[in-house]
Amino acid sequence: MTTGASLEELYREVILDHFRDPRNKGTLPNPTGTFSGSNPVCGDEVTIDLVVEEGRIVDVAFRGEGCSISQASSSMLAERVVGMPADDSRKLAAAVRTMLQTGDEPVDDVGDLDALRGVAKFPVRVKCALLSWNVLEQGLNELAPAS
Amino acid sequence: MTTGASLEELYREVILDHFRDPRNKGTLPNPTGTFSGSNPVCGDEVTIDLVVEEGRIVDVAFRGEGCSISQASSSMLAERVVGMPADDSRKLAAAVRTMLQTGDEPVDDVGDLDALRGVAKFPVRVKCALLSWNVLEQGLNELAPAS
Amino acid sequence: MSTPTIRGQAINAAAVRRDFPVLSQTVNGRPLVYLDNAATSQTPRQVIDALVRYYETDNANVHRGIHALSMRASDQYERSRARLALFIGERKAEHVVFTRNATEAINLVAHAWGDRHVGAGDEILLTEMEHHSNIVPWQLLAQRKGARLVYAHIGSDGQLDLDEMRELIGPRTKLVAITHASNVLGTINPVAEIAGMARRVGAPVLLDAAQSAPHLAVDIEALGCDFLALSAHKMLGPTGVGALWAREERLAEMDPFLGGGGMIDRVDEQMSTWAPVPDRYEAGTPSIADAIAFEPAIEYLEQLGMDNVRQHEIELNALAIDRLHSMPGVTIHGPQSPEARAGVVSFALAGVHPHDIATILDTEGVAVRAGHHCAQLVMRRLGVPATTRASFYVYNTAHEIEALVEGLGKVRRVFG
Amino acid sequence: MSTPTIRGQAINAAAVRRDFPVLSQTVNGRPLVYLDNAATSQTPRQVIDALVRYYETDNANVHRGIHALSMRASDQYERSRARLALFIGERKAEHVVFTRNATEAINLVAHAWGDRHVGAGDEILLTEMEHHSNIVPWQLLAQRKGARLVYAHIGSDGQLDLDEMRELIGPRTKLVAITHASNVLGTINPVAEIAGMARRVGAPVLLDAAQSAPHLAVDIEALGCDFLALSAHKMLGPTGVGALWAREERLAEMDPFLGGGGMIDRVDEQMSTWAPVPDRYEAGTPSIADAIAFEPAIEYLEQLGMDNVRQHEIELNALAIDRLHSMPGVTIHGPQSPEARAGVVSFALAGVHPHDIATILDTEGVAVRAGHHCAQLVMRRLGVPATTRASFYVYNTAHEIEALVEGLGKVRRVFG
Ligand SMILES: Cc1ncc(COP(=O)(O)O)c(C=O)c1O
Ligand SMILES: Cc1ncc(COP(=O)(O)O)c(C=O)c1O
Repeated sequence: MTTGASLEELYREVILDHFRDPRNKGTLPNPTGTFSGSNPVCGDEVTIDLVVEEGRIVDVAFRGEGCSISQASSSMLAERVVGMPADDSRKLAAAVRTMLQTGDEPVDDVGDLDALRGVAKFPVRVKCALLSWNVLEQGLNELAPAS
Repeated sequence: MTTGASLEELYREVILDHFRDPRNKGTLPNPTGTFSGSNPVCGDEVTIDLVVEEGRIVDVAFRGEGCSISQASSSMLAERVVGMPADDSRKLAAAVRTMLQTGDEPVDDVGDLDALRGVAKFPVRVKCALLSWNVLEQGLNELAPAS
Repeated sequence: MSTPTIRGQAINAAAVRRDFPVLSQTVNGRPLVYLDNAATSQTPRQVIDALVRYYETDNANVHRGIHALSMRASDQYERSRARLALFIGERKAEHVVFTRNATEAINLVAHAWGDRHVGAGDEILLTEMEHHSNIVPWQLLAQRKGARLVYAHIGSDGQLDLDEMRELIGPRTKLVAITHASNVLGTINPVAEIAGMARRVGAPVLLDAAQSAPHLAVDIEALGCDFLALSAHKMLGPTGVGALWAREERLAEMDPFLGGGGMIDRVDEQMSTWAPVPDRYEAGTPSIADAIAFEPAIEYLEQLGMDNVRQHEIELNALAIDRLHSMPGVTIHGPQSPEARAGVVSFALAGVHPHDIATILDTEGVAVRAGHHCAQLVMRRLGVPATTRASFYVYNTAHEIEALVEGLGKVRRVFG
Repeated sequence: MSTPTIRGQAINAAAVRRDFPVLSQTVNGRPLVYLDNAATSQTPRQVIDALVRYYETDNANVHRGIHALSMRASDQYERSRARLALFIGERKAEHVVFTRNATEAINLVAHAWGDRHVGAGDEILLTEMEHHSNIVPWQLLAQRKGARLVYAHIGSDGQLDLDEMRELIGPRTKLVAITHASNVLGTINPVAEIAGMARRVGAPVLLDAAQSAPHLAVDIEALGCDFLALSAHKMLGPTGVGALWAREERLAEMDPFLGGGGMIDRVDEQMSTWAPVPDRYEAGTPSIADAIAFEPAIEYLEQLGMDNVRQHEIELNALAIDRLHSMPGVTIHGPQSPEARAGVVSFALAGVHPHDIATILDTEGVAVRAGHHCAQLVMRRLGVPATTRASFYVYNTAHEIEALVEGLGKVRRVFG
């Protein structure tokens, strides 16, 4: 933790809410693809089922093991990208990554995901928040190569 | 060097004399045994030919490569032990070793070899002086096991 | 905060703390409470001073120099080796090889002894509670040689089962490699009994003493092991140096491992001959300063007395176990008795991931470790992805355990 | 003593000396004249301070910790890695692996790359001027695999013969392992040319930069090598840390070497998967403090400027060669031009063994090295059992070369 960062910036109410009550947690019956990733150092794991049709994310579910930040980040991701064109969700992932790494207010509107911004003040936890976004990007690269 | 030790204690005249004009240097025609040793760290090498008859050292020659101390020590050894009963030369070797390691005046009379005593003040050079004595002992252990 | 009491007769931790400059800092505005000793211990002034003294007065390469600095450096380096040997009950200093850490010591045995003595179909017996550093080197050896790893299980009490051990040690067992103390569960293993079983089948025992040498009296004769690995940085010493001790007979049946300056006798174009031990296993310029500064660390532990160190940690264990048990939702992993474990307490807090616990404790200045602790097999046995671990040492106090407990109260409030 | 002059514009050695506490001592009543820099360099205040700061404020295990100290230690450890990478012209820090020393770096390549790529009948090309640390690892590899070592010869001018090199590099050559600068002769080898030859047969080049990285600008792209090994303790850094740099393609074709904590991804009972580089090659707790304190050493050299360091040593070489040549009975080994060598001058004094020279110089406070310098093949090529070596660095002065020459006068008087 950078001195001066407070716990409230990390554990925003919306994060704790997603952690306690994750959205889209589980598996999908007929995913177009299933993608996994892990942080070997801390043991976080996440698996994402994606249904992609005509360049659009039609459905998402995630499951995995990890801390509140990685779980909440996955849940917020799942809630947010359903129905999004793949290209837009790629842009969103890039914006979230920049926000997590810099702590700056994102140029693009990221909505609720702004709640993750406080993680930037806890550098060692940034990879927890990033994990599901990395997995998403990897999945999209396979299922819906950038147009 | 231990502070306070002077070069004169190391390079006694008798040592420099043996170094410049080594006794019994060379090879023997029909040695009972030939024994070698080296100090890997500094590269000194010595080989000793021994003729041992009825538990007595009848003839000795040495050759090798090394610093003034190892050469002089070998030369003094060769000069001294010719004609000596093996057991006596073993005792002498032990006395020289103790002298070199402690710097104390030897209990047994070691004669000229007392000139090596100053080496004790230069711990890193002690092994130079000891090399030929180790080789002698090893040779005697093979040729004339202690009675 | 009510003042907790422990008998505190074994070690005067308040006095000890004055020797550790790092402990007087604040972290996030709170006094640092360092409870991550199983990862690395803190460094007393005496060790830091030895490092400074070395670099300010004696810095030189060892063994090969005739000049004053090189002689001083060599003498101190060898003195440290002799001191360490005595610390574990060995009189012959040359049976101790300096390595970077316990991990390298274990890898050294896997190559120098293992490659010669382990073959296809042979078994190497490990336990599920090994640190990765006492697993992976044997996996790599087994892969090179077509051997197989066999694991003794951890019982629900966090202990090995000696009956199972007896069954697992058989004619195919070529080596038994076990930890003296678990870095997750704290469990202290009955090494002498296991070594006795191994001896009956002629299998040497490698003891991973990374978590025991810092915390309890270790005596190679009483333990009956053949190899012993440890790290200075876990026992008040500097990073960068550890050691392998090996029994004379075992040293005689080992091949060279790392090649280079200092470990040779004569070098020819196609092959070389080797220097005697320990030089044979110390290729290249060693961690001279670190090895020299390891000596005052050993001296520090000797002056405290290893029995007192042990007693102090038992007292801290007892207090920690008692206080943690009083919190709702806490599960303590491993043996429940304070005497059955080294100064290590891993626990779970229902509904909160260890990383969240560690982050919140850090905001309170309390340093604990959260993760798999390089012991994934233990995590799988416990059925958890990670644990939170508090680990103690000579400078830890009852107050610090209260700080831990208070910090956990805050965790509860955040996640309540 | 007449005041010797060197241009001395490259480096203000008198000012530099003030940063090196060790240099202000007397030895045997005389000011220390430290001319054993090829064995190990001295340590500036900045490096010592970094060690102290680490142990007094940040000491913690790296990578695996969430708490403040562990984060600080990890950040500094990785910052040092990145700095070192840039120092040798690499932008990707993860291509640099911290080892104990150059020797371990070479052994790492011999196992992790060599065991996979070198087979029966293959050749490894070395030169006669290699340090044992760049010979013995290849002997052990050749023995494991049935390969053969081939040696390029040292000419009477102390140089390699590029025509011979061209002939020796052929389809069987699987690796070329050469030193950038000889630790005995000072010879600086034409690495880029040799790497060009090796590239034509697809053989990677391992560069032993132990004696070059401290003394001249090293740029991996200009050199065209595939692996590079160095030691911190020879370049103003602490003992206990060195590095291997490897090209990305080579890293991709290497197997794990030392196994243990920190280098894994997932551990199962029989086999594991590996962490990405550089962690894959850093098993166990690294030399954290030493690696962190390596950074200010690099910074110190960067501030002096490696071209200035080089120029300063050429000036000292020129003076030393000139003054030694003026003494009867002195033979200087290796290239005679001051520009053709790193700051190393090995010589012989007729009728006096190098050990006697070193002992007598020591009584005058002058520290030189006498012996085979871990280069027995060079000794055999020169036809001597040992040499006396004076080696220079940034803090050495023209006065100190006078002290060496005066000391040799005393040697002459003792053995006159
Ligand atoms: C040319 C050369 N290579 C390798 C080494 C080995 O360095 P270290 O002992 O630091 O591993 C040395 C040091 O003496 C050297 O001079
Ligand atoms: C039981 C055990 N073995 C081995 C090790 C490895 O020690 P090091 O990283 O110092 O090599 C550790 C340290 O974490 C340990 O706890």
